[in-house]
Amino acid sequence: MKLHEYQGKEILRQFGVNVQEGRVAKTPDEVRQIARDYGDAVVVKAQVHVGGRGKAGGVKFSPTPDKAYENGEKILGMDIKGLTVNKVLVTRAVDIDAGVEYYIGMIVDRNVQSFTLMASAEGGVDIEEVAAETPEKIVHYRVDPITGLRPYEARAVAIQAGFKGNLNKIADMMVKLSQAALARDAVLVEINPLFVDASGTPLALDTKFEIDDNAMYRHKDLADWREMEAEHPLEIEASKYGFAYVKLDDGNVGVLGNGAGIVMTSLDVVNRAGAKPANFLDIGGGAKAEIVYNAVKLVSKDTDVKAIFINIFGGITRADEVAKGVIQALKDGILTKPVRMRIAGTAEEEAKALLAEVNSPLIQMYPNMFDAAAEAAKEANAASAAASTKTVENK
Amino acid sequence: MKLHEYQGKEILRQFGVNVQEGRVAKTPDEVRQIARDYGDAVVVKAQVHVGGRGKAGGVKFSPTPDKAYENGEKILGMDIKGLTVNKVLVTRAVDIDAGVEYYIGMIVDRNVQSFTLMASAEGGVDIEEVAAETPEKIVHYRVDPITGLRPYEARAVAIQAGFKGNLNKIADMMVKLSQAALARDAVLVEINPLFVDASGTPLALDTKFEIDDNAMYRHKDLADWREMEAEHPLEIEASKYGFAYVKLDDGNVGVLGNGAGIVMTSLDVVNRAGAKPANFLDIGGGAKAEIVYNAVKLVSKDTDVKAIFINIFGGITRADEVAKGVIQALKDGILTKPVRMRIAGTAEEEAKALLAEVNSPLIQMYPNMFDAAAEAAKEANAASAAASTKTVENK
Amino acid sequence: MGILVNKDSKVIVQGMTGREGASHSRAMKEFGTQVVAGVTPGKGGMDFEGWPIYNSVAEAKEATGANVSIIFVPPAGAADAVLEAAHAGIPLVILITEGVPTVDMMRAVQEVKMLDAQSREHGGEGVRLIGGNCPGLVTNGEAKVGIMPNKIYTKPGRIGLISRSGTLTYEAAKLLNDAGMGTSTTVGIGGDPVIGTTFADVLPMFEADEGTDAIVVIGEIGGADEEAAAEYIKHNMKKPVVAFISGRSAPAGKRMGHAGAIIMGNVGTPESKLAAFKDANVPVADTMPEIIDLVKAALNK
Amino acid sequence: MGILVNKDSKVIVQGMTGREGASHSRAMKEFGTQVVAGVTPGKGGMDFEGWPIYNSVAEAKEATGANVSIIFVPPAGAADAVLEAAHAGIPLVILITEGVPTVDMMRAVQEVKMLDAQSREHGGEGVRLIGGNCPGLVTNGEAKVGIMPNKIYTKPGRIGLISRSGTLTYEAAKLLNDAGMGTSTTVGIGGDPVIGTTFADVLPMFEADEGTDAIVVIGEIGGADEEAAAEYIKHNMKKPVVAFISGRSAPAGKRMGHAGAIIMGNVGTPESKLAAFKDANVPVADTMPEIIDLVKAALNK
Repeated sequence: MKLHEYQGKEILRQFGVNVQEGRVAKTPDEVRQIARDYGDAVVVKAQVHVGGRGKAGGVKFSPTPDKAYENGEKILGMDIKGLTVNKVLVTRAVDIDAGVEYYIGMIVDRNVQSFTLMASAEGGVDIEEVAAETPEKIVHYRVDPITGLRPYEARAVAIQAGFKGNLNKIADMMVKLSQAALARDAVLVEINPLFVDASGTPLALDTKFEIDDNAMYRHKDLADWREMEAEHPLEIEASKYGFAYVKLDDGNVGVLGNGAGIVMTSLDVVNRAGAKPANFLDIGGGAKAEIVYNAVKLVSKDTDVKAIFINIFGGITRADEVAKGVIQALKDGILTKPVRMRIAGTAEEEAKALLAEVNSPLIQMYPNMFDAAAEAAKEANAASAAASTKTVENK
Repeated sequence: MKLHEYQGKEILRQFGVNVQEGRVAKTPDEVRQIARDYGDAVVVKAQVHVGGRGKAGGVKFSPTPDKAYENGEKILGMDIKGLTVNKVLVTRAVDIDAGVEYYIGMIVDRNVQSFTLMASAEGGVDIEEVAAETPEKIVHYRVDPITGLRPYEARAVAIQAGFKGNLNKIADMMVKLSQAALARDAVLVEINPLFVDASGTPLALDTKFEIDDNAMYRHKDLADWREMEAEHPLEIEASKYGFAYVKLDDGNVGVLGNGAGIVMTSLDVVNRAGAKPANFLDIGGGAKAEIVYNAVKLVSKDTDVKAIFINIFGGITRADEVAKGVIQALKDGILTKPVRMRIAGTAEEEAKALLAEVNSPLIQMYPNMFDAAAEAAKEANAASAAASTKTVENK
Repeated sequence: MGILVNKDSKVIVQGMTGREGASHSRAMKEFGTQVVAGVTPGKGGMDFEGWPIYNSVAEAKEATGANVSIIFVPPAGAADAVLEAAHAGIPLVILITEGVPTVDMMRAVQEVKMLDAQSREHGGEGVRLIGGNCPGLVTNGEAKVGIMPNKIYTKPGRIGLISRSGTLTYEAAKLLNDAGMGTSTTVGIGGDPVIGTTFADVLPMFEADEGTDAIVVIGEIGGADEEAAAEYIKHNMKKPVVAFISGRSAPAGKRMGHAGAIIMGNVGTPESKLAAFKDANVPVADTMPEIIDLVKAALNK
Repeated sequence: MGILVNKDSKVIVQGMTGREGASHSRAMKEFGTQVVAGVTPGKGGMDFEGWPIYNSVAEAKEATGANVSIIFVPPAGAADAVLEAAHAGIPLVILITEGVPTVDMMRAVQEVKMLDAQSREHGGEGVRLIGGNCPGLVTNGEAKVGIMPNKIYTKPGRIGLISRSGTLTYEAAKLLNDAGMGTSTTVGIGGDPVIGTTFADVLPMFEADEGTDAIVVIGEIGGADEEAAAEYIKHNMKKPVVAFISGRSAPAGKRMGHAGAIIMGNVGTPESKLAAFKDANVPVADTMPEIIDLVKAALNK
């Protein structure tokens, strides 16, 4: 679960991190009021779950309350990469030139089977860029997941990263970042920029915080923070069904299967067949007809989807249950796009018999995944071409 | 720092322990109101920092609100071992016969250099008695101080202790007890009785919780909980000066020295000389005149004290500073009881010179601790005898 | 032959009385695995379909001499179950549970490795954790300690199989079966970001196994396990290895069901994995069926 | 001769630039100890009265080859300072700081013991922590790494001294000095409930030291360290040992300044300690001066 900047800051504050003061606003009037309360220049920052909001115009310096109002008006309601901005964070502006900007972060790192602490004196910019262009400027340090980061380790990392300022205070912030990451089951938590002022005191100006979905059961106090409106509507629906679902850009083939590996491979196969997958959808193991029905319903709602590729290797999952779910969707009028399936394994013959009974051109079964994917790709591409012709005609 | 039952329960509740509901009252009216709110039989329990409050009449079952009022009236203001009861905890009464009473506790155990978890099916009674009479009925288990107690360990201990009921829930309570002990720097934390009802669910009916004074700096939220009125007034004053001070019962010689070991030995020496020490007072290392002055002032206030034995082996502590402090107390009229001292080490000669100048029979210096202690004991015992004669005469 | 489990393995099931635990205990028994007991805290003393249930792993091990444990405990208790088994001295622990918090796995994996080192230093056989979020492992015709469908693992074969994905493991096993080769042992290492056993841990066992002629590695995007495997193969393996990588068309930064399958920056890209395998002279199949051709070609060299 | 520290010990001071650290650094230097550097995070690069200051123990060790560290860091950072020194590979770490939270000490002591075991298993010299809340240690005429008054430790002697109490250590050393015997090495192990080194850890070193003829153990009420020492002596020591126990008249349940000096139930009573020493044939002095008579008697046997 991704947290908004203001939420991540709230958690870090609970762990004692010195965080830049700020308040959330939902209207330009509220933005102005906060700016007046602070009696100082402020920054108005869009709260959306996408990167690059700054470049998209979602972060604006506001020297006066009226300017803050104006910027609030611009940013609230704005569309950033398909997501509407409903909230902004208004923070006191900081004179960046009066200090330095660093980067610190903790990330789950499978290569060290723990968290890796990252620290760089190149803060304030996209750390991915630093990683790509000057990786030597990022210090990596494995954090012991049982003890957490200790102050002496933090000091060593800060020194190695070339941080200037109050060494003990900066190290203390790193220790608290580690405590927050471990206690709150972070997948990723970053402070960037970590601003160190002229007196050497560190201050967290911006944060990223993402929590392990597997651990949400022990963070019930944060469940309210999942803000549905800020995620893709189909992803919200999928999360209700408990599906692992990812919407993919520019796709035209809906993909579903039983197991993350088989679905990933299905995406590859669709690509190879010359079409583009529109989503990743794992229905899990041992799915009954109803789950398949819901999965088909979900994928069908996606207007990008022109055909559906279902890829099942049944162990626990029974092929006839899959067939039943698809057929029910057809009968209920939910399924209007061609489905091309490969269902191997348990009860394969029963599935075939059920489909033969229905005998609809919309549902076709193939002996292997390549044929099924190729047919789905063909159908989808034909439909896409037709649609784009139509669009041209309508112009 | 010892916590009251209601405070210890509050902490355990924060860690998710299922604790018997209760509210604190300071007046009989409040007691009645709570009993009415619960609409059930209640128990009224004195909140004082001494053991054996039950035997002293500080815990009373109250079947009706009026009876609760009556019991509140009896207990509030009551004197238990020299401490006045200012608060009671009013809890719903539990039908003990409908379940079983166990004991669990975590204690700092220097022999295993960690916490030891103790568990016994013999709960509800004084665990010290169980330890003395049937030690085999207490299971001891070393808890790893880095990882804390894990559920599988807790289950093994519960099984070994012969606990009946919901094994997972009881183990979970033990795990949470361990988490509370580690996170809140307990020296000792007990749940006794740990009541397990007919459904197998555990409930903490009473607790003891004591926090490491050395760790209080990281539990500032609990600092308000230190309730001065519930401790010996001289101990409260000593804590303001930062002295390690313990008031001892039935003593007549005030004892002070520089270092815990030397003061402990001084107590032994006073005992050996036939008198009884009235206190333990460690002025610490490197004490200046002012600290000695305050220590003398504190010990002089104790009406039990008939003479004072000062035992200093000066390394960092300068003998002349000690002499100055004592002399100043004499000059200010604070010192009215004979002081018999041994001050060895740094600046011993200067101290002698200063005392010679003052030349008061109240202050005498001796070359070794035995002579000084013997003189202090003689003075104290003579004064005690005179006082008791006076008491007899006055009757 | 094969690795890790065989006819003599004595298996206990942690969480046997739960829904998943029960059904897979039956399936393992059907396969021929020596399932000797179950562990469900609070149900000790119960008889479950002929199996004795114990309150703890220690008791179950003491009573049955078990040397393998498979865990079906729900996510919140899964890491504790691993530690219980490891501390009780079970040398092989298989965690099937999906959805275990990553922090729990980090801690459990670190502690298991410490116990493993301690055990070995004192002459013991060590402790190995496989998984979590894995289908377990199976040595064809000998023992299955996992959740894979029984029928594709009945015939003994001579190809070792290691996979991060459950369904692709079945897919690959079936392909090898249908091609008349079959598998020796199949090890599903699991798709989570932090797991007990990696490709590079399993490869030396297959290298040493007389019942295995070649090894198939089914990797996926994310992490650097495939790169580490390639590095190991390059320097240590004599037997042929064939690889497959799923998720090659997945966009960066998106988590594809498997929490481990995510490309972060330049780490975990298909390009990096392809390059590593190429460097180690490991042919990589473009499609699953191509695996068969590559294995055949490798064996005929 | 003597144990643990000598003329060749190279000592760094963690917290040198603080008030206590500074004054005791000077006193140690006066004594003749090779104090080579100080560590104060954030003050690296500074010159402090001729000593170089480093930001970390690792840097200080690298630059000076130090093999002993003495810690004067305030309580909140003291356990971290211990771990820093231990992880940097300093084989002897002395924690003077008083008032360290017990939970911090439990964790630090456990981790130091683990590092010690690891180091020894890999052929290293191990890691030893002495203290906290201790006066340190001193080998007469060679090196003092502690806070005891210099002048009573100048003349080399042949009596080993181990004590839980600071002031009684000085008292005993002075008595031995005045009696013309003097001490070889004095080790203040500290009065806290959880400490790095106990009597039973130090005794074998004195047993092996050619410069020590007899050992004086200054114990106190609370805990079972004296009992453990007696057990060790009974089975392993050939050199005579004389004991003293302070706090024999203290009431149960009261903490006498030293957090470790508390009698809980039947544990830590003077009776138990006296019985243990009796069983080990260790004479116990009733008063401090009596120690001298007992040592003389033991040496003349």
